[in-house]
Amino acid sequence: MNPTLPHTDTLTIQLAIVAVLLPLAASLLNLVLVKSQSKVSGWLSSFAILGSMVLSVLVFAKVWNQPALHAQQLWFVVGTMQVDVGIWLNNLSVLMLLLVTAVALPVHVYSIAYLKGDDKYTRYFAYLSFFCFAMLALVIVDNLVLLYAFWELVGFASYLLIGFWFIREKAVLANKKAFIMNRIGDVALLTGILLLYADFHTFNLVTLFDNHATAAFIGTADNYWITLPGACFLIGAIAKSAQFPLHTWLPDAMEGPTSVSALIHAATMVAAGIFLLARVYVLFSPNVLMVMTIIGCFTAFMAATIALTQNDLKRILAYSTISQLGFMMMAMGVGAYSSALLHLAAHAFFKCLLFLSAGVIIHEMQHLKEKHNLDIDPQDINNMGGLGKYMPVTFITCIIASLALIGFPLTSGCLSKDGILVQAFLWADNKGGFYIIIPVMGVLTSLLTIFYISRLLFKVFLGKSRLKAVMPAWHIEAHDGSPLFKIPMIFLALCSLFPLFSTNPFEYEHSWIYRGFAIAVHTVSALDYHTIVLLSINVLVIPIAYFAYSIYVKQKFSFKTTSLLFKISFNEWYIDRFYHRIIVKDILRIGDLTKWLDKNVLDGTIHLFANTGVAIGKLTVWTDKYIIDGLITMLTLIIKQAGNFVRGFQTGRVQNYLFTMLLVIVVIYVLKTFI
Amino acid sequence: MEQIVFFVLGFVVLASALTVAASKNLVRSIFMFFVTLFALAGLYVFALADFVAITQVVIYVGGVLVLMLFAFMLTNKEVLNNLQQGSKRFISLQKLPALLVAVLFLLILVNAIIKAQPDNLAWIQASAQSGNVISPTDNMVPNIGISLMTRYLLPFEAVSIFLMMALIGAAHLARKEEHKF
Amino acid sequence: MNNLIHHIPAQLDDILKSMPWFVPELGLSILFLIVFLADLIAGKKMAGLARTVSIIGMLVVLFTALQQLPLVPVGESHFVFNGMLLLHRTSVCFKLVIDALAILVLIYIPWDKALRAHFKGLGDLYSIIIASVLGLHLMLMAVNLLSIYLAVEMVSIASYLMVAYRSDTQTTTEAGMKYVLFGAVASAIMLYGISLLYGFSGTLDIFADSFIQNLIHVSPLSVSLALVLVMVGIGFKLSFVPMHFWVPDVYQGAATPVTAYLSTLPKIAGLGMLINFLTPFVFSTSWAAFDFRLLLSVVGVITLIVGNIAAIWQTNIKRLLAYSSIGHTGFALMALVTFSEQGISALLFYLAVYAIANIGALMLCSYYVNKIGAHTLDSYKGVGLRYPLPSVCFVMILISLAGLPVSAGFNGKLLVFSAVYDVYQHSPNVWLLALLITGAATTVIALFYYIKIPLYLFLKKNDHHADDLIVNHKYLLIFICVISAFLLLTGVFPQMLNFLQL
Amino acid sequence: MNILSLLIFLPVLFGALILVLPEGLRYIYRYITLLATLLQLGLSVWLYIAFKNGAGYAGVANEGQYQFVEKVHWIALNLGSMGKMQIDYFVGIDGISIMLLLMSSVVMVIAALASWEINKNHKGYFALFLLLDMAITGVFCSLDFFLFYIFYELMLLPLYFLIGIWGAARREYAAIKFFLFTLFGSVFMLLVMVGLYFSVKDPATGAHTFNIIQMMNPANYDKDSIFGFIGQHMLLGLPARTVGFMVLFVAFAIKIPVVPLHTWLPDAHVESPTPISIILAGVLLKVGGYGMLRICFGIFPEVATSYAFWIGLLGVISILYGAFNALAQRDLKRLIAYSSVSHMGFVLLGIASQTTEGVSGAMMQMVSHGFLSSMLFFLVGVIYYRVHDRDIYSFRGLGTLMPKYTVFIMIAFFASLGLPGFSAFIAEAFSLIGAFNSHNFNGLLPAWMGMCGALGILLSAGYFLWTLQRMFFGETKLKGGEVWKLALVDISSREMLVLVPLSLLTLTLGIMPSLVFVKINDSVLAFVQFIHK
Amino acid sequence: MLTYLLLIGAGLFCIGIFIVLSKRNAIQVLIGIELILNAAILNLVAFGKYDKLNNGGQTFALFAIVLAGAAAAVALAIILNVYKQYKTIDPNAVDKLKD
Repeated sequence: MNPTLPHTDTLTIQLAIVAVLLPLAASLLNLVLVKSQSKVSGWLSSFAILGSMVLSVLVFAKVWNQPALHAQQLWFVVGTMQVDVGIWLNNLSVLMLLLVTAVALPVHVYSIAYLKGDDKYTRYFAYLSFFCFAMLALVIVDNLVLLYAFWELVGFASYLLIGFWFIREKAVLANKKAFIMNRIGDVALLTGILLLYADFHTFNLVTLFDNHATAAFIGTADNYWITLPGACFLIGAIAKSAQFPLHTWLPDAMEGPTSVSALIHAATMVAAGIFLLARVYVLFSPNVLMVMTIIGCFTAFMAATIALTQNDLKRILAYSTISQLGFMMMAMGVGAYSSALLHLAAHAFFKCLLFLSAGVIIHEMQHLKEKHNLDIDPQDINNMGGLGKYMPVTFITCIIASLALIGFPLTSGCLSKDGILVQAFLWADNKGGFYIIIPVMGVLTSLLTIFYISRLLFKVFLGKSRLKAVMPAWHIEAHDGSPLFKIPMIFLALCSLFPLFSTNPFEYEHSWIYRGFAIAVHTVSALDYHTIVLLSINVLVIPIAYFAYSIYVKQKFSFKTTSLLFKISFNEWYIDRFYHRIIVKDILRIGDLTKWLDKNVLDGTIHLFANTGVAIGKLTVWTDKYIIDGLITMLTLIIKQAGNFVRGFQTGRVQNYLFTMLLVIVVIYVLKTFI
Repeated sequence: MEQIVFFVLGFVVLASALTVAASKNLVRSIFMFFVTLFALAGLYVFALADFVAITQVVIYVGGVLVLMLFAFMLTNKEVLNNLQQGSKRFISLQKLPALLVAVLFLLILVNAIIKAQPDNLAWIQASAQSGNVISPTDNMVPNIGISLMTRYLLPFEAVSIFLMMALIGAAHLARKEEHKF
Repeated sequence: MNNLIHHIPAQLDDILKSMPWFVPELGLSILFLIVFLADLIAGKKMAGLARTVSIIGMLVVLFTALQQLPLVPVGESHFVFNGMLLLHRTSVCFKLVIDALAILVLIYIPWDKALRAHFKGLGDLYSIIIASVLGLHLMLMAVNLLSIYLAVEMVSIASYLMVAYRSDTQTTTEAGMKYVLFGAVASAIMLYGISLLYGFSGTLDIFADSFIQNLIHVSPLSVSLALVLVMVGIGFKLSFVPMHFWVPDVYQGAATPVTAYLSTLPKIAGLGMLINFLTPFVFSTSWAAFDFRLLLSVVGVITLIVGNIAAIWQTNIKRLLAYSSIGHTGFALMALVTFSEQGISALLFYLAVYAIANIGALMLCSYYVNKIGAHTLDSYKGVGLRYPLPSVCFVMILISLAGLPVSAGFNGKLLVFSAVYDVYQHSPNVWLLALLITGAATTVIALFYYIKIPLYLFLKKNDHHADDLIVNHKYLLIFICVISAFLLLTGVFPQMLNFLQL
Repeated sequence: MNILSLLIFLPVLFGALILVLPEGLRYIYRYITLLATLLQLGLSVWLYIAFKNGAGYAGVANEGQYQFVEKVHWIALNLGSMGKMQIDYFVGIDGISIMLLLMSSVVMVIAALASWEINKNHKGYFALFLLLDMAITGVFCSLDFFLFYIFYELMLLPLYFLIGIWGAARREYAAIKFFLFTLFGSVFMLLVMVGLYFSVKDPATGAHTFNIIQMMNPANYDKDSIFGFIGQHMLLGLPARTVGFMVLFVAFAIKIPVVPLHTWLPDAHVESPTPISIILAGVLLKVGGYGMLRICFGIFPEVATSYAFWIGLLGVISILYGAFNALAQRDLKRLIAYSSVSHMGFVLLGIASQTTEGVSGAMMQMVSHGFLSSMLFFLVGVIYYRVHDRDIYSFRGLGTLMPKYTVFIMIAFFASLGLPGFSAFIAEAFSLIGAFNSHNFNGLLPAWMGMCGALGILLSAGYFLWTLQRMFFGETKLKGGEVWKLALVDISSREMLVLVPLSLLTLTLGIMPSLVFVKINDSVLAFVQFIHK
Repeated sequence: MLTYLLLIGAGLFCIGIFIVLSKRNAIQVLIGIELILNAAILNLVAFGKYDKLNNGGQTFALFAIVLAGAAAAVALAIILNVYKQYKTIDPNAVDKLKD
């Protein structure tokens, strides 16, 4: 430890370290000591993460809006270069610390019930704790090597957890895909880190980015050598945060347990990309930022359109996640640094909640499926419907989360999303002209978000059970499940509401998270009409979309729940036609198109790359076998044939020998004397 | 006169040797070889080496040739006759390579000998001047005798062991002995 | 005649004075007679007598040869017998090697089953060997065209006799005929060359000043021809390309101990003689008509290549070793063309080690033939696991032949390379470099076939084993082990052979 | 007796013991071998602990700074007019050798433990094994070129037999190929070695010398000598020093192996019995890397610098080519063999960068790959020993059948593909840092080489994960059906004994790389400084 | 005269070579060899005329004759044995030993 730090700071740092190490300890204990399938493991991990959370709160309280804390210790020396291990606690890292533990805790608790009876129960918690360790470490480390290390380790944990049910072929394919696509980003990130090292001869984030000299250097340095690492970091983030074009692993990753999706593939790991961008934000040159904006914006839009037509519950949520991450990235790109982080935090809670709800639903559906021996996909929303009355808690929490996702006032999403859109408009204003398309697309995406999440809600919770239509004799017996399901969901639902983030439910500028970062980067004053415009968009669009959607699923409507809205759907005919023909159909077509693109072109391209790799592999094998080895064989063959030629003189006839000998002698003599 | 005899002898040597080469019949070639050796002995005499000439006659004609005849007789005649059926002509396709080499050698040798100008070699000139040349009147036998006992004593003695060894060996090879077991 | 007489006392005096320098050869002559007589008198009853006598006698000869070492310090040389012979350090060292190897061969002879089965007995063979050793001694010291020819013939005739010694089998007689015809042609051609040399120089004494001086004045074309023809004869003894054709056939056909003799002793002596023969040409500053270094380098390169690549195809072990010995000749030529003191001593080291290894390898051939009648690689299949000790020795010997560490052969190779390098460093000559590279490259090729033997011995599996012929070969095996151990030891501590250094 | 000499010759003593023991005791040969390797390991560990750090012990080009030195006159051959050829028995270690020495001791223990599967000709096997052990140890300790060469060559023959007798179906072909390939390199090395001998003079004695350290000092070169700096000789149209470098480079490149000289490796690795695969991959390849550092770069630094680009390029090609090849293999052992080619490419890349980071990375990679490839080959051996099949397509869902085994294979795979926390990550990262840094530091390698190297990391993930997915996950389905199911029991305690320490080692080195770096650092610094002098 | 002797020798030599290469009978081959030897002896004798003091040529010629005789004897003995084994003395028919 750095001895010059005051005692309290040392303590804070130690607390942070303990917070990080607790899950690791739990993980190791689970792996090594705890008997497999023992109940202990779940509680062990949960308590570990609880401890982490408590410590995180303490650390947070110490550090938030205080000067950053930094401590390091020599790790090893290579040549003249010292590589340190250290932690760097600033607003960003403590926020993430808190966020990760806060999201992880409910997921842990939830998992205790969710994974009950699985034959690899202990293993699951070991992995989960390991993930938490890696994630927590990722957010507090102070140097790029360690950052990279934990960056990969979270990916590794994700790999383990996606393929948790490794007997399922799809799960295994998915985890391979996830790891390899993440690796693409990792390699880019590594390259970026190494390029930075080549420029600055240090890995230390503090030296690199918390230092005005560096910033000055970056300003003056040869642009190329700064842009390039920046771009590399961006690619790393794109892969981790599942942005176009490296996003296809995330939907597939849903093969893992739902609780894992909730924690890793919704709340934390995928957000690590955004976190990375935030950590090295100084590095990005305007060009890179522009790319970031475009990619984020496009991904948000694209994923939203895809989500429109998915039938798999978790896939919809996965695309939703991609879309929201796109938002964050776009925010980063347009300079809405703090809003991006705000959205990150808010999104973590409500998306986690959505997944947990989905988990409960799937759990119940699976239960039904097994009980009645049905041949259905428990994740297909077409098989659901009307579950709301059996699962009230799930229903309500889900609605809250959905509203947050939409950005409905009084939820956290409202704060963060508005912030992003407003700043995007401002950014476009500054840039002028054509750039307006970015915020417009953002708004459009928001509308689509409303569309698909409504669809999800309605299809799952409202209307009649479609299963009942198939088998009328069947009696639905779904319920919310154990309190271990309910408590985490309620906790998360509460966290999805505005009070956690701001006292003012409409002004994102008042959010403490926003304030915590606003000074750090840009101060954007947004006191103009944008707020109003955006708010009105949000408020207005909800009924319209809801309307459109209710018509879309008209036949399965139950009057009880829609009676209020029934009057408003007065003009359903024209609007229905209108929407259905012009908007719904087209949008759906776009959705289909993007889905198709996603499936065939993008995934196809990736497969193509993979296949090309294998093809090149085959080619090299061929080269190896026939060309390189062939050359060797040919050489031996030549030698052998030469030997055979020489042997040809050995006829066994002495006169032939003599003849050859004399001839050679004559030739030698002639050559010798006459040439 | 002397010249004529010399050339006649030379011609006989070459002609008989050629006959040896051309002849299919082993017996004939052995006899023509006999002629060659005799003619050569004559040439030795012309080169003032009478003792060598005598030795030639004694050892070659008396020894080697007789040996060859014996060998010839010991080997089955019929087989040999069969061999002779092969080709009758002196120049046949099979012999072409041999002829080629022989002619090549001839060209080279003649060229080399003429280039060397043997009659004008420095040491021969010097010998001629210093009288270190054997004249027809010299009796070379004692000379050879002295040489053998002094200057060439070592080869002389060594040859005795050599001959002894050859004798042992040849006798071993030629002797017939029943299998002891 | 008269003008000769007053030379007589001086010459006789010289002969008498020569005697002390000539002790080993005198010993050999006497030994020859003793062996011959012993065999003649008691050979019928005591089959081993001639061998015992000749071995003891050779030991004595070896001892006398050792006595010559202090007699002839480095750099000193003595003309013996009126300039017929020249005794110097190199020849003494060569003689030592040859005597030692001859003893080895003598010991080895009756251990070969095929040879022992010869119904005419082996007594004559010992006499012939002793006489040939005398010839070899003479070859090493000969500096007069007459003594050169005589010595070569002596060794040749002895070799013919030895090859054809077993007169009752097809292979030996065939080998003998091929050898004798080939050899006779070669020696006849050599004699013709010698006659031309004599004619062009006017003297038989190659160390005489007049020899070179006269040759210089003759057309280089003619002298070259004479020298080329002489080289034919020497080349026959060394078996370098293109005088190598007889080697595989004869080595394969002859009885294995005879092959052991042929592949080593005459070759070593031939090289020793070649050194003597080349000395006047190489060290004469005015000699430019014929570049021996060029010729021998080219021949060396070709020999290395031909010998080694032809061996790849062989399946008969003796034939394989025959080709490998051709390759070794090429390597020996590499050492020779340095024409430096160091090169010669490297050559000697190399030859000694090669010869021992080669004899060892052939002993093993005998061993396997005796034991299981294995002549070909194919019949060696899986033998290594049944006879681990001899097979391991075989591997050790082959390592040495191939020149891999740790073995004496490697040190030999290292010395040769060093010698060539040193010369190259002072006078870069592209042919030396070519020799070096070929030497190295052919080592790899050589391994191609050397490795086949262990391959068959150990790696290949054979299900139906040939039956053991119950013959006690303890001594042969012991000897093989000793040879292997020697090769290994001199591999680790090559200074054990330092006395061979000039 | 010097501890290094003890270390070198200890195995031979035990080997001799095995040779004299009667065949009836053949089942204790393996214990004797294990004991020998364990003793050796003990000695190595002691060496590691006693090894002194600090700039004063850097070694490399400074003879006085080597540790545990033993130098005695060994061979003195009379060369007539050229004086004596003096060859010393000269052993000693510096930072470059110590870690490799330790690593090879560990690998030998592993290999000895893996030798339990040997079921024929025990005596020969273990004797050859120990002989090989000696040669390997000797190579890492020798400071006299001649001695080095002897040990270097001495490795070949035991390996030939070990592959050829105890190998798999195509063992003969593999053995011969291996033998001829490596010999091809070393024979020409012999020529250069002799040339160096005649070019270098020991300033103390004034005689020519084989001393590698003296060969590193330009001042010791004779004027007008072949490899001298002044009065450049030309060989085959190139400067002699360039030719010398190239010859040595090829010799060691074959060993490393570098594409396109690698084709012996897949064959040899695949056909060898498991312990020999372990030794081949674990130690033998490092001999190439070590030779490259100590001899090739050490003696011809200026040539190495001027050809750094091409060397780096070869490294990159090896990385990618090996990885692509691995991608298309279906024989598990072949896959690992090609992955070795790829991973050893990092060594070459790191060395070529001639930066401290790169060289350290290369050293680390050698150590790390030593452990990892041993582990991988051992793991393959486990399966092969049970069902005599290694085809990836023959297995499916082994994860349920052999859970412990799967854990270890995952550790090995992930460690190999450079997962942080394992040694390979540090190693590859630093090799790459070297490659990137070289651009700024000495301008030898362009940055794209580093990027291509990084691509290799990606590819390695591809083939390892594919294998995992294909073989270990999913429903259990085996080519051999129920018979195999019975045969494929989970790993035994002996196997655990091998795998646990290896896993821990690679993990430890990943977390505490200073265990390696602290020992090699001074030497690497000195080395880089020396090269750029 | 010397030149002529040498030329005759050369002719003999070539004829000898021809015989050696072309004859299908070992004894005839032997004759060819003897011709070559005689060519050499002729040379020696011819040059020996100018070497009275050392008398090298003639002495050498004597030795050569003796050695040739011995060689011929040995060769014939071997050829006889070949005949016993192969029932032929055609050198080309005796080719069991070959590659």
